[in-house]
Amino acid sequence: MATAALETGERETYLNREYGVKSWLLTVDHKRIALLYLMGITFFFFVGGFFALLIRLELLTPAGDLVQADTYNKLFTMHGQVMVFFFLIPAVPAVLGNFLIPIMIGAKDLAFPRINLLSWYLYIIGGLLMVYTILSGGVDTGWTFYTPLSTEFLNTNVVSAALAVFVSGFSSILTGLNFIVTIHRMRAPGMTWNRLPLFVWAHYATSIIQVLGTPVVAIAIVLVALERLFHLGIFNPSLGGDPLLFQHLFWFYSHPAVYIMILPGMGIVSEIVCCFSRKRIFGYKAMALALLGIAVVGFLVWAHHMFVAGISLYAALIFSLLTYFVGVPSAIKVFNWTSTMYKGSIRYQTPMLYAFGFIGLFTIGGLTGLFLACLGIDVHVTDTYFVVAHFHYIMVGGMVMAYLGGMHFWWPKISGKMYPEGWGRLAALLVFVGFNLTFFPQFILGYMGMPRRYWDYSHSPEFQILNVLSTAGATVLAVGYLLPMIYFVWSMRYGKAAPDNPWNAAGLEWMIPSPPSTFNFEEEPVVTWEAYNYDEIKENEEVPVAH
Amino acid sequence: MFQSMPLWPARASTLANDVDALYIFLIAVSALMSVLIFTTVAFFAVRYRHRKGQHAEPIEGSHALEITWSVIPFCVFMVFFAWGAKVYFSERKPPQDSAEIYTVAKQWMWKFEHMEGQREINELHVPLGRDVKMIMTSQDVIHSFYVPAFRIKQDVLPGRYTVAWFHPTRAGTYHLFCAEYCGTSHSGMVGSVIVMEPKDYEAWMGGGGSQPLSVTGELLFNQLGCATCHRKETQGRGPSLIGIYNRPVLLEDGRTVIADEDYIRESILQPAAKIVSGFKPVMPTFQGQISDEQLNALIAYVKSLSGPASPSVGKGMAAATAQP
Amino acid sequence: MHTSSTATVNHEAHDNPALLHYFATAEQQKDAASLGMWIFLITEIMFFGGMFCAYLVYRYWYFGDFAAGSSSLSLTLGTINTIVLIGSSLTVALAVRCAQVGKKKAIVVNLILTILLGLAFLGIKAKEYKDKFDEHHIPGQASFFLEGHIPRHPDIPVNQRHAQIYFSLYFALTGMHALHMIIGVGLFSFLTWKATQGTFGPGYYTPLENGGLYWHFVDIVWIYLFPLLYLIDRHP
Amino acid sequence: MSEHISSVKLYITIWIALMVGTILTVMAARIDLGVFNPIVALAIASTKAVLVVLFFMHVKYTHEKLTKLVIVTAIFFFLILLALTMADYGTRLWT
Repeated sequence: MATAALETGERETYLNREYGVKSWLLTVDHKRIALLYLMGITFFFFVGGFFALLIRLELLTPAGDLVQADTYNKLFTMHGQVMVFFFLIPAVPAVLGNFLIPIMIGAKDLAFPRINLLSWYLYIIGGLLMVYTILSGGVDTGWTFYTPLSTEFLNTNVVSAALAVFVSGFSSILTGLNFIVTIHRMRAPGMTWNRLPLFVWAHYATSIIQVLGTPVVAIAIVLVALERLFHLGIFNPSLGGDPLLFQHLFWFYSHPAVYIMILPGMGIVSEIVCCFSRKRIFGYKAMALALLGIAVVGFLVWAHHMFVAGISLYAALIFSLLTYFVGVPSAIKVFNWTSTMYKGSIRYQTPMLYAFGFIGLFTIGGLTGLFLACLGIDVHVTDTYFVVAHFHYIMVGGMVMAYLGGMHFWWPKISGKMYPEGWGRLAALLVFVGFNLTFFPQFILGYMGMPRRYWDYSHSPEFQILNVLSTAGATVLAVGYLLPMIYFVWSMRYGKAAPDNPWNAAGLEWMIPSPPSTFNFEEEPVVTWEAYNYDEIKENEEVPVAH
Repeated sequence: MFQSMPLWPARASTLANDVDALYIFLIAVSALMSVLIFTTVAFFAVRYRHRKGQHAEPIEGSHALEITWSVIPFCVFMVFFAWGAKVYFSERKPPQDSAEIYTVAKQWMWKFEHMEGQREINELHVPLGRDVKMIMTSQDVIHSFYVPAFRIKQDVLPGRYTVAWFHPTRAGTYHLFCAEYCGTSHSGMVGSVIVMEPKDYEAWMGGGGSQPLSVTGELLFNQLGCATCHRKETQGRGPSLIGIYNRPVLLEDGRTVIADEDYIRESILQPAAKIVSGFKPVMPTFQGQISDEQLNALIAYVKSLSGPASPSVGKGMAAATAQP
Repeated sequence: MHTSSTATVNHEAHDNPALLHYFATAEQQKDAASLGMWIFLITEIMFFGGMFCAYLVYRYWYFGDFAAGSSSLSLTLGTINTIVLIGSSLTVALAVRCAQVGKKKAIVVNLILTILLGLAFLGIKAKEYKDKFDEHHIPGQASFFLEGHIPRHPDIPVNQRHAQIYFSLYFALTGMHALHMIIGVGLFSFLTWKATQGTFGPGYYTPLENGGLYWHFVDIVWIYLFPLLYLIDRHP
Repeated sequence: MSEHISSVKLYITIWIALMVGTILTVMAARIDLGVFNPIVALAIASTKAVLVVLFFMHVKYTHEKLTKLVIVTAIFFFLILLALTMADYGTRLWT
């Protein structure tokens, strides 16, 4: 069978093997599916980002003057739903995980390539439902769908939004299932559990959460939809139902969902820090165990979102205590990344800059998480901008930094082209500065008492200065995010051809051509080395950098 | 510029001092930890930057270090937990003789009823130096009673009561926010808490010619015909309500419950839900027939039948308003 | 750049059409499919788990009304349905066994029996739903009314609000279960068609086995739903 | 390695056991056992479920420890959901 590439005489890769829309939409190649996801995810990132900018612009002045109150409520609701369910949760696993996991473990594909494609279609169907929700007037439940507001009191598109979340949840479950089976069943000979890159361990832990947690939020959301459609009364207080039960079921997933977002990021950072320090990861086993520990203990802490919601005093004590348990493995990770750099040979390529940013911002995000776990403080700062700042430090400061770092690190492998290093460093700097300017003032705002989801704060003009700083930061952040988008696209056409291993990195993905061929490996690899064997890789003095 | 940009909300309750002390402690520890991590990262990044001819040293890791930096943070975290729990306990447990104010939240306003009968909307007047307990319920969705200057926040739920309390320590006007997103005008569901010197408060109190809440409740109690069965002296068809508040009640199915506000509320709205031992479920339901405010008045009346009347905000001051 | 040393991995001759190219052996492929199915089933456990959690909370709060609601269900139809579903689990297990031993005709017979039993279950369920409609036991409707009293407390009438919560859970739980049954019947129709083509035999019966796992799981859900919904406080 | 093939007799035996369990649970529900009613009902249901899992779903004969681990994990997290939720509902009335 002559392939498209052979006719033109190029080396055959997964990109040029076949051309045409059909060859993409019906592909079962995990690398092509990863790129399909990349398109969807980038689209939703900018949709959600656009909503965020409008929110920030509205808050520039205390009065509600840019948009109407209802519109504002829809903006933050859809910002949350789009970002959480259509960007943060799928981004790293479905793009980088999809692309890299089979290669990293020496497999030709995921265990269920067709289910992988099905996941993407479900994601797109969920995404289209979300777009329909937005275009047909939006939804203003808050991303949390709290009852009875969502069930009894709103007449916006709650059901289609719920359906969008439900369908995308299915996609997430199938991705997790695929990863677990792949990691268990498809490892190449010699690729033992102790030799897996931490990126793979991170996705394994993430997949466990996806598989165990997502169904619970799915049923909670379905019950909300059933209450609206058929007037079932499971959370309805006027029938004696308890709205807090919805919150329990919602947070049983949605707290661990934070770890779905951050664990893959931790995996990326481990890869990058090792590569650019030319070192093995410090404390490999502790790092792998910490990932699993976070995934498991992360399931025991959900009600810390409900300390003022009216739960029992004693339940609050238990959940506060358990929340501190999850702090320990997170601390271990930060200390180990830092120690990995000790006596290394550190270079400051763009991915490493993002990794530095991740470590710093994740530290702040994690430490402020300890404030929220602390019962006495949480009462004051929950549902204020303190919480908003905290989770943006984890999700945007942590996860998005890691995602961008990973995109830069593996872009040469994915596209076969180098991105412009100078622009990359500039963008990393802009993102870091813009991020801190946007979100650090919000910690102070929160402690001063500014509640979240407020459209109008004309009663409290003292909040304005910090809001202005935050909005200013958001514009810098927006530029920082647009830049990579532009130069990645630019590099696909004009970028310097990437060598197979531009960073001299360890790992199976760097031993195959850039971009890889459709089946990744000519022959099944046999692994005889530990992960991050940088001491065995001869260091290239000339690191190729495209300008 | 910095005068208009405070980093701290006013500190106007006893709890605010406790919370701020804990907050400062957390900030100090976190700042120490972040400075430690950031300087180490920065130092390593510079000290071990790539130089020609120099190679990284292979290091596997260290169990001793892993254990150290697990155990030390854990111990610090336990201090956070214990201190936070202590503050939370005092936040959640109102003192015995707190003055009580009934609160009904609805989209998008706050309604307050003092024991003396004064009613307010979006404004709450309280005297300096008294423990004040808010007994709160919602008519529609979940709201949250948040006064940053007091460092208290408590969600207000439909269908049940939740409680918050504070002890104001500084006169002034403070923000009251709804902190749980509740629909279109969520950000308009704001008000003020006005903490007054006791004598100003008295003057304010004297201004309204209303009757105490429990008296309103008593009138309603007679008007609705409750008194025909729930008699004061003799046993009627319904159990006597004298002295039941906050006491255990033996139920027909053998369980024992405490007759708190939630129980009294449920017994009025869904009388058959918890039948008192020895009685028949003959009471009609009042669900949908009385408002939350009327319900509060009835509860205030029932509570007033239990020994010393529920303390009012004005009580304990020079010329306290007369209690029935 | 160092390359991996290549080893000759024992690739099975590609004479097995069901073996996909990215698996090294048929056994690896079968194990992967089986593990995938089991992981899918644990997501199902958590899916129903959320509803069981709600059930537990409200049964604890409103026990009497739950008992009254439970007593209004037809114990006879519920029991018959349990027996029907257990019977279908047996035929599924036998169908898989027939594939293992290569009795291709008997596979089809057992699968058709399974589908018939599944349809019988759904038919009886539909009858029960219709009865609930006729008796005005539909939560959220203005006409909702559950007559009677709390079992063994003849003078305590049913709380109509709390009874609606019971029926909300009843319809949510049995409705989700019935939806799974409908999907199961569809799945088994497909498997029957495949079986008539002679697809399944001792060498290859993974889809049949995984379909069976699904069916058994749905059966297990019912095994719990039956006592939890039909048998609350049934004694005199 | 070949899969374990159970005999038809075993399947019929399990089926009979499940039927007996169904009848037992209906009978047990009609006797007043006090707090033990739900416990007995759940015990019988769980026994039936275990029989189905072990024999109909072949978990007893699987060479794969992982399957058992997967099942135990699911039950563990399901119980976490119930236990920690009830930690709230069970203690709300404590003072």
